[in-house]
Amino acid sequence: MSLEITEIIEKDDICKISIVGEMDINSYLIVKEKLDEILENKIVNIEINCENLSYIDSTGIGVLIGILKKIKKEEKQISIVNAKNNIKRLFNITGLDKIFVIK
Amino acid sequence: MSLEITEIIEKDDICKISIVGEMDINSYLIVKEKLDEILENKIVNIEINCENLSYIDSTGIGVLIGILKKIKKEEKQISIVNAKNNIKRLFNITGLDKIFVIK
Amino acid sequence: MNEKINLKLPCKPEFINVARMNISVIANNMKMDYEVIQDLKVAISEACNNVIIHSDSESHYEIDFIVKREKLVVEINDFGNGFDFGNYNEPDLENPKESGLGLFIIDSLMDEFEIETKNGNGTKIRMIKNV
Amino acid sequence: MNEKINLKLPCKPEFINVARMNISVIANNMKMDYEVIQDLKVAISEACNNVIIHSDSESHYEIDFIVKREKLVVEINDFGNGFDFGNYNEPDLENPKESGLGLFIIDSLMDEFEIETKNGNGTKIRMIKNV
Ligand SMILES: Nc1ncnc2c1ncn2[C@@H]1O[C@H](COP(=O)(O)OP(=O)(O)O)[C@@H](O)[C@H]1O
Ligand SMILES: Nc1ncnc2c1ncn2[C@@H]1O[C@H](COP(=O)(O)OP(=O)(O)O)[C@@H](O)[C@H]1O
Repeated sequence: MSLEITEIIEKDDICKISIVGEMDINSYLIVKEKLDEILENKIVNIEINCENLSYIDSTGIGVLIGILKKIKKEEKQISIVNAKNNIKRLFNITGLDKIFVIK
Repeated sequence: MSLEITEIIEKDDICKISIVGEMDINSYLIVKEKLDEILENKIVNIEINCENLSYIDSTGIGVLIGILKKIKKEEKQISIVNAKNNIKRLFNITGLDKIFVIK
Repeated sequence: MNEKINLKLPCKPEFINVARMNISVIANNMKMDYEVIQDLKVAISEACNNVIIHSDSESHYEIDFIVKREKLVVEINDFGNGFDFGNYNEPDLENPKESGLGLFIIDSLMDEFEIETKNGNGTKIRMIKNV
Repeated sequence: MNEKINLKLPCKPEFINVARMNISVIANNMKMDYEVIQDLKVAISEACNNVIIHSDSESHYEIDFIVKREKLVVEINDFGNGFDFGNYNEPDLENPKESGLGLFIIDSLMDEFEIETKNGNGTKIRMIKNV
């Protein structure tokens, strides 16, 4: 199984995307490129629906940190919604639960 | 995943069982022993519900052939119900579709 | 493309599902169909069952998965007894027996099938599925 | 019980899911919990990612899965550059960076973690999860 971005809703100053599948060394670029493309037009808040994200590791986390750096300057934030336990645990371990909004 | 026999209904001259999981070299004995036990009391027709049988190979097929030999003498039969395509294909290849009743 | 994955497994039944799972991910990566993957799982298991039941190998056997653009080649190598393939008989499908179906099933499910074996000198089963 | 499974994989990202699937079946056979299996998948991937990104290994790397009654030992061996572990710094979690989290994640998720590496002489990552 690979990765897909199944939904992108851009609205005012927030963009919501849903990531489905495994965000690993083979697939993280799909997300990076999509988010870079979104932020090219306008720096907005990013909300990521992780309901169907089954796997993420440091390659994926690296992408999210890079994106946060980009939008933080304009006081925007990244929210993580519906993440599974194992993914939440990874965010806790790496301290990302303190710099992302985990819902 | 392993194997389970989830249902056994004995009625008149038929016994219906449901096999769930993988019937392989690790688990075929579970089915063999259960069927031997059933036939110890009385030789009956056997109906196997394969709806949730995800895997079978020659170790499992061997069990079914052995059972058929036992009950054929008394003109009983084995019926296979709801088998998935890949399992049906295996029964066709090995000619079992001609000696079992495939429903 | 020509990539090789090699797996060494203990000669014990409880690890056969590891062989099955490997062929399943590898074939899935090659975008093979679900039904083909099911057949591959049966074929590899038949070969592994034989290693465990018949080969009398001491500890481990090896599986090579060779991924090519147009086919998947799987080789199961054991270092056990081998056998005399000259004495092998195809099963009589009119008179089914409890055993003797394994090699026949592999041959039926795969596109190509070869066996190299010598009494006392291990067995190599080679099976190929085209994409 | 002390069984060893050995897997040789090409140093290419598209085969990392094979490593993940192997640890997943093996840990599942050991009756480890779902959540633990998820952690094992991440840990092994971090080690494999590093082989592919940093080791500059030529063709293959090896993974040993050692199944014991009370623990699963996983060793990832590459034959690449190695590195100077004396220069390694743990990530500063207050100031997150895009990279540098891999080894830290392995260490956090596993019960034991060791690294043997020398500049120019390959790397062995050893991780242990207790049952
Ligand atoms: N790896 C092996 N090592 C030794 N003998 C083998 C091996 N594989 C197959 N054989 C021999 O070939 C015969 C036929 O195998 P097969 O068609 O799988 O049926 P079965 O295993 O049910 O006998 C076996 O009975 C065995 O004698
Ligand atoms: N197998 C390896 N071969 C060579 N260098 C490695 C290997 N594993 C780790 N390293 C070195 O250790 C560093 C830290 O690795 P890690 O914590 O996984 O973070 P990252 O991979 O994001 O840099 C890497 O940047 C690399 O220099």
